[in-house]
Amino acid sequence: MSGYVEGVIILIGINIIAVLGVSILTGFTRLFSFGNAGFMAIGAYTSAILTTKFNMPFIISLLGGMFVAALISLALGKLTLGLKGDYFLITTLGFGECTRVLIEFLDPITGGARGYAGIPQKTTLFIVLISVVLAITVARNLLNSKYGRNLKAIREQEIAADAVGIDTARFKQLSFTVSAVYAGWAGALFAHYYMFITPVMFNLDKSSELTITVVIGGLGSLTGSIIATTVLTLLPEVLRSVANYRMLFYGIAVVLIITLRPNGLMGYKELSASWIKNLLLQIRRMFRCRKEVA
Amino acid sequence: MLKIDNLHAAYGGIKALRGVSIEVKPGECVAVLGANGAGKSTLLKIISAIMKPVSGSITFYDRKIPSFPYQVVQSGIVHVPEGRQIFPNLTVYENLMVGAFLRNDKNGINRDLEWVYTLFPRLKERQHQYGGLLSGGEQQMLAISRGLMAHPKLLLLDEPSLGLAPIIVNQIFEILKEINKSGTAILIVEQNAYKALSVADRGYIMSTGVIEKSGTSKELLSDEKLLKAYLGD
Amino acid sequence: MFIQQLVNGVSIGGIYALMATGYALIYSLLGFSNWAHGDVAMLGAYIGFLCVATVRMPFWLSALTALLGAGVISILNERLAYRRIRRNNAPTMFLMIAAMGLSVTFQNMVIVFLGPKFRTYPPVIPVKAISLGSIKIGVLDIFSMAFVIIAMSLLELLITKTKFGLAIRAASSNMITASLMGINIDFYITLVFLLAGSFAGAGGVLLGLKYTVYPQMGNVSLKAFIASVFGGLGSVRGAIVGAFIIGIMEVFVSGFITSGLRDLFTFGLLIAILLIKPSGLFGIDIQDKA
Amino acid sequence: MKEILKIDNLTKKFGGVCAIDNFSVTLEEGTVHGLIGPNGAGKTTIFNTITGIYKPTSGIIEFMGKDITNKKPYQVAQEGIGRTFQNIRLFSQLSVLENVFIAGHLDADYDLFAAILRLSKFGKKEKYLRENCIELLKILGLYDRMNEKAGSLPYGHQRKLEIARALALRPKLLLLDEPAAGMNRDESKELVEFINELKEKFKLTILMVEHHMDVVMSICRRITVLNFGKTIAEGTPKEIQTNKLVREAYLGGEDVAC
Amino acid sequence: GSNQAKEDVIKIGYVGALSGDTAVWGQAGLNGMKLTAKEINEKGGILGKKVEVIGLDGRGNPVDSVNAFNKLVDEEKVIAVIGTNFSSCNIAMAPIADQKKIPLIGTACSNPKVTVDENGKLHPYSFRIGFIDPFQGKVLATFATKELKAKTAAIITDIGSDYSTGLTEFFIKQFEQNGGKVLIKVDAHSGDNDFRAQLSKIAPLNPDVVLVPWIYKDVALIANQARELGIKATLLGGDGWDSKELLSMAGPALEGCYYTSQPSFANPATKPYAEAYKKEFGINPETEALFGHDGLYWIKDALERAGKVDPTALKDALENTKDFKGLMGSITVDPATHNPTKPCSVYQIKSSQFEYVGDFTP
Ligand SMILES: Nc1ncnc2c1ncn2[C@@H]1O[C@H](COP(=O)(O)OP(=O)(O)OP(=O)(O)O)[C@@H](O)[C@H]1O
Ligand SMILES: Nc1ncnc2c1ncn2[C@@H]1O[C@H](COP(=O)(O)OP(=O)(O)OP(=O)(O)O)[C@@H](O)[C@H]1O
Ligand SMILES: [Mg+2]
Ligand SMILES: [Mg+2]
Repeated sequence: MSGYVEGVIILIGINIIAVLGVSILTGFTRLFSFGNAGFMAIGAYTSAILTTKFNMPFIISLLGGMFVAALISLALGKLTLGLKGDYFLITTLGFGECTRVLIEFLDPITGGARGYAGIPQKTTLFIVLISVVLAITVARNLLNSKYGRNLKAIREQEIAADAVGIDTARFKQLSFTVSAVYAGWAGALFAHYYMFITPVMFNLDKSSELTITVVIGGLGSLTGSIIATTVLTLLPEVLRSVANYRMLFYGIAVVLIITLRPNGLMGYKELSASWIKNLLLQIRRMFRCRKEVA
Repeated sequence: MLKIDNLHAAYGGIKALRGVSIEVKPGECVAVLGANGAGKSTLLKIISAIMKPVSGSITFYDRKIPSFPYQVVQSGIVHVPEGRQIFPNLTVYENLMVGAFLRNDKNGINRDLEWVYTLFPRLKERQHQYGGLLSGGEQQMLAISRGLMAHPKLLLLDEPSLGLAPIIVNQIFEILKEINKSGTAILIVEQNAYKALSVADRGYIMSTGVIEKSGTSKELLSDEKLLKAYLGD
Repeated sequence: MFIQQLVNGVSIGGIYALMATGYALIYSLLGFSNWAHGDVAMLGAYIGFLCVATVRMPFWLSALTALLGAGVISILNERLAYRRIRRNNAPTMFLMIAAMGLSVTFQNMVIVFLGPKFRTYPPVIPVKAISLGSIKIGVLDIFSMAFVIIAMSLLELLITKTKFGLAIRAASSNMITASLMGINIDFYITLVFLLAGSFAGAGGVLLGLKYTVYPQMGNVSLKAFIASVFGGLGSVRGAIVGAFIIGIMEVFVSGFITSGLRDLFTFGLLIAILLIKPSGLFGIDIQDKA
Repeated sequence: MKEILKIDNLTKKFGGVCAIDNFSVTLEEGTVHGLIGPNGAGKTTIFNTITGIYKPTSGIIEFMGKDITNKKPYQVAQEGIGRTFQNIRLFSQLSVLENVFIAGHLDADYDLFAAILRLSKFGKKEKYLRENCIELLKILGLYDRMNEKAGSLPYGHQRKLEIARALALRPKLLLLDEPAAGMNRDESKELVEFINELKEKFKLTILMVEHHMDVVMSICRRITVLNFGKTIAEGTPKEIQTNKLVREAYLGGEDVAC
Repeated sequence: GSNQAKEDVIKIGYVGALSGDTAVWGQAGLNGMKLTAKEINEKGGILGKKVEVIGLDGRGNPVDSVNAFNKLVDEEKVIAVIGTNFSSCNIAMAPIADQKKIPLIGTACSNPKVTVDENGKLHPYSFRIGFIDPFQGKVLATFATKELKAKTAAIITDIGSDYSTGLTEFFIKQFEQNGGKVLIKVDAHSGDNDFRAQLSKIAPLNPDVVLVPWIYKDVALIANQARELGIKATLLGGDGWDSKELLSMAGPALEGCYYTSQPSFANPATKPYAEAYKKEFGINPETEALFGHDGLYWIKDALERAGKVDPTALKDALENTKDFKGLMGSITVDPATHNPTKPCSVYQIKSSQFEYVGDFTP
């Protein structure tokens, strides 16, 4: 496998982990975040500092990055999870921007705008694949338990969720923290693959990219998120050689998908054996109809 | 004035109406009765053009009904929808003014405003409260009043008595009698068959998307078996 | 210095206000953040620039063309993307994502077809500053301030005192029922997009006159979004107040503390306000009545 | 008989509007209690205050001897009070089964790790819960439609599903807000029988708001009548029907047969 | 590896921002290289082989740039890559260039870490054409104290830019060493467009010079707003100023101000190239075009010295460059740091033209 292809697969893997976090938060709890790149930054910088300044083994740095992201999500969630809709969204957006600004400001520790270099490359294809499998399994198991059902209840009808005894504040916090942990995880892997991080890598554009991916995949579908991440990470790569048309096509693709697929690529459904079977059945039925017509 | 012929409608794959034909003559009050899920609300939604039929024709004064809801209102049909549908972040007063949106006669509007306030003093008390904060019944009163403010030629009512106290229910049907007498035609969908037939001239009985029976109110009310079968004793 | 900074803050706030108005107008109607709003402004600025610099039209005519052009682009956005999504009954988030896609599209369209260069309007309006004692006020600032105040007052009247206002408020609350009351929803939505687009166009031209014209200049609309949240989403008055709060706040933090922490203060204040008033300063919060 | 719910001098004001005015009531365990009154009398507000959605301006609410006045909605639910909503509030994009499943979450007492690691405890509890939910849907006659989206059910079925969901919580007290709204007489009658059955089966106490007098009079042991947030009468159905105040304020000239 | 010694074209990659907000530079760089390749091929190519330039978009974003670099090397089989003008992108690409043993020649990226890592270890395959922040900062400071006799300075820094913060840091160091006093340093963000809050702080202090280490678009805005607020000081800047556009955007406001840069379009020697560029692409070239030009000729020079088409040989030849004469001055590579040692030119803006003042070393 060429280094380039491997690099793209690793990038897809890292993005999948970050997007799954947003998917849990946005797709299953309907809390919109434009700050998950901020949690990625926290994971990336924490782990990088642990590795380089404290000589920690990679696994400790990784866990450290996830842990700090979780802590901060707890504090932030306490303040803002009571807000509704776009009001919550803007506070997460603010959080993302403030994280970036703070990293720039804390020059002596973080290297400021000039970035943090010299991180050893620890993230390998193997580690990324294991991480992705783990991330998907945890997300799936979580969502297919009472925890996931409670999140969906909050998504659908908060007052009714309250009325059946769901501590909505606690479960929103759970969702928020899980999403932050996933972002921190992705960030740590990212830092140890690219060996160099700067605050602008984790700006608003990155956060919105994550959310766009989830919406395009279908709000409420994990497999949708995974498919969309793969497509949207590959798209710019495929288009890389058309240079200046690249982002134009990307923008148009986003608009087209969102207007033509009312529920994103997958809607509320998961890609599964039975889904595929259904699809095949439908196709067969279509053929039969054709035949009958003919 | 309103003539519906062989109307079919569906939600996705589910057929909700299968060949419904009804008619409302000028000045008439007509009731559509039937059990849960019979397709009554669907019928009204199609008349007011917020839903597109699969096939069938609807004419109003011998002209094809327009295809946008606002045009339907312009032609004189107003639909008081199921489930109140008041504007939650408009005040009671503003809700009523939206009802009179297409009217330009200031005096007439003010007169009608006073009129609905006397019909439902509760609304006057709450006129500056947001619609969304009213009690269920108050919202229902507001929905009906908002429809009345439009001064239509034909009024479509979807379960107007829903969630109203018995005393108000009686009052509502008195009011309907009155406005019907003053020339407004009414097409009413109701669960409360007896009440509905007590004001209506004629009635249709629907079940699972088809008209099972029609006749004058007297005929329907005297047909014990029929009432038992379709409407419960 | 304090007064000079206040003047600076009001001047920046004025620009934010102009952007925030159109933004709030659309939010109030369709309940979504139109992230393409700034890019409509950007396109307006380009239209104006091309008219003045290339076609050599007189400035007033160019500005008018920019306003109309931006209005038409804004309508096209609605027609081609938002309307379809609305008809699909998709969650409002979809509208926002579509707007983001449009934003990327517009910026790169300009980069591809007009080039990524920075451009400046020829000096059609004096950029000079007048001195009042030690205080310097830009002529352009006074001009744009006057425009902002007049436009806002008219808009406020339009929304609170006319049938147009009633119609869009009803539509924003429940579109289907509003149409059942005889309101031609599509017409009013088109009108609102025209209005919002023209405001954006005006903002774009002003921004172009004051600063430069370039593909990313629309990113200021993020400030409009924040301003709207400050003031209460969907409230035009709130958006304007919020815009001035941000403008002044930014200048004061930059001027008296450090620009490096500017966003920290802005968002800190935002969260503080939202903790006290969860729907912003002027937002109305109809509790979900069980 | 034991008292299960005791409301004492409850008052709730919204700005200038006094929606509940010094309201007191006591519910006996195992009974069905009716709460009626003109529109806007404050009935739904009482439900919302009991369930913690509104904070009362003053007054005390005791449930099984425990003060629940200032508890949060989910805490009230966990104490054992289930409710339905006047304006139906189902999880409309989810299936009928999921709606009930969610409400049973308190029975699924496994923790996060058990769920993520799929420990055997998780499997057992989930299976048990699922069986319970299906049982419940069978009782309510929704078994056939359990995989349909809740939002596409006809109105009457949606009301039933609301009740099913409230029951999955295993409440001791059930608050029903206009369960018969939108039902015709036949359906109302069925509902009455059905509620009686449920009451026995789940050992429930029920507080019910309803405008269908036939339902109220046939099912309630006692009835409280509210007007402008104040109690204007309380008693057995017979007493209420003949009460002059009630007839004037609420029933009108109507003759209600039981 | 010996990717393609047998083929008869030499593929050279270019990574730069071809889309997005910094595409001005990337597109100019690629255009410049393409024009130069044409010129070289018309004159017989390199070692008898034709040159092919392949440009990929890196969006000015480190991750995209790394992916683009990987693709150029692994899929397109280039033997060297030119780009970018962003230090962040090059710092990210440098270790990968080492891994893949493909020379990478940065253009205007000016952070020392582009060629030398955190611990002072050289990135053997990483080179650059432009000069580093410490050098330029020193020249600016020394020019200010020695030539302009400035005693006091103020600085407005783009806190979000590594270029701006770097220049600021080294300017302050040298300026104070030379006995000057930095009265104030204020921070701002590019994209803000309005700097009056910060400039209002500078105005009452009346410094002799104000350092404006920004990109020309912001320089124009800062200059205009500074004059509007009554700041009369001489403004100083680095190679970010280097664009003809600056003159039309800020002309009068910058009258008499200075900036440092490589020899560039203000240098008469570049005239024919600028004209050819304008003819080919219909727009004025940005400095990045000159970097593309010099980069490609530098590679030609090194390959010819190496005598064979091989990345490692190319690297060695690049390392041993002495007095390579490009349009941006001559390059002699310091083998310890891979930084070119070359003088820094100072330009002044006079009657709305760039005027060459002279070459300086600190
Ligand atoms: N939005 C929808 N999606 C799918 N099916 C629907 C939808 N709305 C209604 N239906 C189905 O269409 C049929 C007719 O519904 P309709 O609402 O017209 O009945 P109705 O007679 O008004 O009943 P009710 O007395 O309960 O109001 C029902 O089977 C219902 O399940
Ligand atoms: N959140 C609120 N803010 C202001 N007023 C309110 C609020 N909630 C209810 N009210 C008012 O309090 C009164 C009581 O409302 P409530 O919903 O309890 O009535 P109800 O007895 O349930 O009536 P209905 O039978 O019509 O449902 C009403 O007049 C209503 O307008
Ligand atoms: Mg109905
Ligand atoms: Mg009620």
